[in-house]
Amino acid sequence: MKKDVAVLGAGMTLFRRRLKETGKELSYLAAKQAMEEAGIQKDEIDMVVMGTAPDAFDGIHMKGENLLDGAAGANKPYVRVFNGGGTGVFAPIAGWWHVASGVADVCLVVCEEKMGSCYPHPQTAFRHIWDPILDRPLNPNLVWLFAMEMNRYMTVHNIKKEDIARIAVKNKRNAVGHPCAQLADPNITVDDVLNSEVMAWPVQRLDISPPSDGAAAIVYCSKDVVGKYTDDPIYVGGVGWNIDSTMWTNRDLYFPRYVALAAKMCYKMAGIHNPTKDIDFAEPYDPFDYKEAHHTEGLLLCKKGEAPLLTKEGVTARDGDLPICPSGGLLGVGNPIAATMGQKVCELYWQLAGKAGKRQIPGDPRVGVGQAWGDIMQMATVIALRRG
Amino acid sequence: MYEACNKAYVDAGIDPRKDVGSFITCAEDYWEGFSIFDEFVPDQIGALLRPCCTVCGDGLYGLGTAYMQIMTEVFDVVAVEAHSKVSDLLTYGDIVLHAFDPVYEKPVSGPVERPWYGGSPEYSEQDPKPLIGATDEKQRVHPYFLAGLEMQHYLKTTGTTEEQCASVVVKNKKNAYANPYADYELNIDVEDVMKSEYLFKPVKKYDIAPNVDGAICFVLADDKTAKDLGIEPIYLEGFGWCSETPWLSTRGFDALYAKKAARMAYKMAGITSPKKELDVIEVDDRFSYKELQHIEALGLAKPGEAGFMAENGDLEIKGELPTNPSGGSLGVGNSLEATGLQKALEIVTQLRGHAGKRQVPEVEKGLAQAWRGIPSGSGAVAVFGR
Amino acid sequence: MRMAEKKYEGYPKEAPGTHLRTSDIREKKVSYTWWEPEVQYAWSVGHAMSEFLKGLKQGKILGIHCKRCKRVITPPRSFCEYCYGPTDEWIELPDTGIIETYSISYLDPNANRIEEPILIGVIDIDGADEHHGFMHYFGEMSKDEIKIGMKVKAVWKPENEREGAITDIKYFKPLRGGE
Amino acid sequence: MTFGEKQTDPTAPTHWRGNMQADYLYPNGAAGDKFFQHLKNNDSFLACTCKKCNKTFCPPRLYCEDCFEEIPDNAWKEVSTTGTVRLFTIANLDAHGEKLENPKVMALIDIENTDGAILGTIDLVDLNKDYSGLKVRAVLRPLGQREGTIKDIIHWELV
Repeated sequence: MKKDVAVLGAGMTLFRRRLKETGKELSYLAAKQAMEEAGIQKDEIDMVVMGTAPDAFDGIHMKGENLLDGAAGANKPYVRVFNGGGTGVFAPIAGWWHVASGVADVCLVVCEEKMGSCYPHPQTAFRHIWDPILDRPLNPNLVWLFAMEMNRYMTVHNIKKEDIARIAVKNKRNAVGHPCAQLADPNITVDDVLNSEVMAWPVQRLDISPPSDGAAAIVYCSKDVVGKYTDDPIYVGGVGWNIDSTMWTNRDLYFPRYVALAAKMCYKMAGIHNPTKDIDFAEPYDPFDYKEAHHTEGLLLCKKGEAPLLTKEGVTARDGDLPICPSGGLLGVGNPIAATMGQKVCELYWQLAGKAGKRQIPGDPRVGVGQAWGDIMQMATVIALRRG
Repeated sequence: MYEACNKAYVDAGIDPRKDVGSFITCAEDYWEGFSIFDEFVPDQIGALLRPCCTVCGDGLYGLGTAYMQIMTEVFDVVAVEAHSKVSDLLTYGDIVLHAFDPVYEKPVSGPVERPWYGGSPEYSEQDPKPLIGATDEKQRVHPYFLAGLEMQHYLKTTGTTEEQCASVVVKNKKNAYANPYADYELNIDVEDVMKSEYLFKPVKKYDIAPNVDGAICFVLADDKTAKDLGIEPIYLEGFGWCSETPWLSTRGFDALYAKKAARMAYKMAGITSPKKELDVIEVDDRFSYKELQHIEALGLAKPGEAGFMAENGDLEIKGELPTNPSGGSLGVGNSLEATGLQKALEIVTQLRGHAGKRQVPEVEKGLAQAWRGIPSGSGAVAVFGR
Repeated sequence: MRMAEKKYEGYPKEAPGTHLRTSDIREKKVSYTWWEPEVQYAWSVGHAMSEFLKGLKQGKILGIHCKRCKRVITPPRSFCEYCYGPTDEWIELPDTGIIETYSISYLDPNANRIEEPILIGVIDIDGADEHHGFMHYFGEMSKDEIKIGMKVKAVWKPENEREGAITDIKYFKPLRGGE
Repeated sequence: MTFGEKQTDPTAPTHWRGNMQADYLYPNGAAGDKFFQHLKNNDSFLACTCKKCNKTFCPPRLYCEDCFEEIPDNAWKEVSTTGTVRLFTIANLDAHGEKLENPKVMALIDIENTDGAILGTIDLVDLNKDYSGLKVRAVLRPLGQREGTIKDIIHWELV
């Protein structure tokens, strides 16, 4: 790439089912926090990138336009990018190309989601993500989609439900140290997950991350000016993104090949030749517990079908060999679609900078990978951050 | 979309499945009717299992994004697509209204309950729905009222007349005759426009660009790749984009977004006196006054001057500053997020000398400008050169 | 006026935001604005889907062939997403297939809890390429019987009730020996 | 023509009806809630001033959009419900493209002693009148019937 991109600061708001603040105000609270950590003012920001997922949640058409003043975008070049659930990592990728191309020196990335506006339940808006001709007449519920993918994954690899439930337990316990967390629970057990209400088998209530309101933000700058702000910068090592066919019923769902392709693109850019060795910790997207396993495999961090075993053996614990979702992930902290940048990218930064407080992973992590996944099980976005 | 993209790939002589590094679509969910439109993009633009994304902005934002992606030196070739399928929308007005601020603006337009199809859903006693003091309003005002407000402001502050705006309509609809892609060519005179009814005074029926369907695809490449492909390339020399505050409450209504975007684009393209250096321009004209307002914002005329230029024929194809030779949105139609690409396409066609009857003689540099439409205060500018 | 006064150890230093409970809304402790947008569409279905729906009305499942990739695709489309060329030949497929994956749902479409579960899944249609099919309901089988790889057959609505929609098939039933 | 064939059967389905309907409940926001709770019980508006930019927002904000500084509680004040018409238009169409039964005067009203403006309708419709610069006053719902939304302003009347 042309110019190295450094992360200067990050911020995020509380994640809850419904927050009092408007989308603009949430964006402001997250952006301001990131700017304070980075030590910059609004007039130092050259450009702003907004990442926010479906308009149908906030209930505002062209909601990027509506949110822009809260993201410090007033009277600035401002653009919104979007690819469903993948936005949480895609917006920071877009921010990366603003700086890496040399067009901007300092770029603010804000992600916001307000799922609570959709009344009575965001499920109403999720209904409109399906194909209108083939799927919507069957009145599908979003959970079905993931239940079907989970079932395929479990059946092909012959994985036990309890091995997957362990992931939910790990993440909800990890989230205990996170001030924004919605569903942290220090005492949760595998039995709690297995005995929770069956929504759409094999998906049970505690396998799912909750819909939330929230926002997150990060500040980037180019290597040329980084000396002005910090002596110990964290850099973006590589980025990758990839999309599969709209026709989700035309492919085998047991392995996310698009995640693997995005990961390869990212690793190539970051000079990661041996992912299992070179990567110190990861934040794969975990809206459902099986998704963490699915994506760990997609990120080439283990062999196909082996990810649940890693958790069983304690490898993915915060003090394990390969900590996964040390933030608590979506399962523990909450799932405000795009604003999950807070767990998937901000967390990488805080961990690498040694600022994660109670959630800090031991040792001396140098490379972390974050990933998000979106659209109708077809989009993968991957980012790698490194220290020094 | 497939047709437009295929044409672009054939024109560039490339195979999208092998040669294109990254794909960009410019779209908004509510224009399409899907909660996550990005899902429905990859197959038809050839992006299966490739880097592909959606930029929620006008097509020119897509070009800017492609430019940045190429400048990172990660990609050689990037495809940008934008489209409009506005004819699928049964409730266009209400969808545009849905973009207004929910707390301070939307409810002013009329009843908060669903006005047309099938009434409101039933909610239980506990639910918050039954608000006290419901109103007896039945209709919501069409969101284009905002153009009425802004045109009023433009006419007052610059002294431009409604007749001058009408001459823009006449010119653009006439230019559209020479454009095979245009849908709204019309042979009318200023008097016809002036006699058309006031819809949002002072905006008249003919002042508004009617909606149209279409898809446009651009292929951008770095210099070396383009030369290897053996094409005489048109260069994207500069671009800029900017957003104003979304609050009507504090907005200035003088196209500040276009001024700032132009400044950025001129700087990048090394343009110091735009009036002399630009040979042909395409500016956003979804309302007739917008063309004049944007010409002034781009620094090509002083405030109040553009109206006289329109009246004197300076903006015609053979005039001093040929503006919207394609027919603009008034002549071609308002193609939502594809508007910017339609304008960029015209500039590229002009620079290549392929514009046929509407060709502007001796063009070296051209500019395309787009606005994101009501109610936004965002827009982008791109400068092209041979 | 910022909500969070509390400072945390490590980052994020604070977690700003004010949690609203459903009761805060019901009891009108907080002010809010209600809005019901009117968002209606009539999407053009395109050529391939139009033929497919016409086929369903006639009680047929149609597929389409891509000669470059040697692939039979259903639901059909006008172009092949793998080679980006146009697809060529229409093929009538049998209305049988195997269960690619399924779910047993205790949620109805509006996220209400239900007693009798809905069986839903993806059917890999016979005659089309591997893993090519669509989503549909299953019937005439119990939740204990259903499994991946099971052979199933479409149960159609009577001809006069069919309207050219995916719901012209009522559900897929197990294809037992002899049928 | 890019495709090998096109639909020529006029009886084949060409369009599919559907919607993206959902209902929305927007919390008025941290600043908005304060503004509307005040309006519920008083016949005045609240405004707030950014000390750095010396700009007074009405409707009030949590932060200043120009300098991005937070606006503290002590920078809030009460202002009267009067203002002048900055911009106006006479709207004749409803959102469905049909004629409005009664044309509406939509106006952006600069609130007195602030730099902000509120969108509203003016009760008197005179097709030939130039409303700009005229003084107007908000007509509010009676106390006790206010619900804490912008609908509490019924319309604006000329003073």
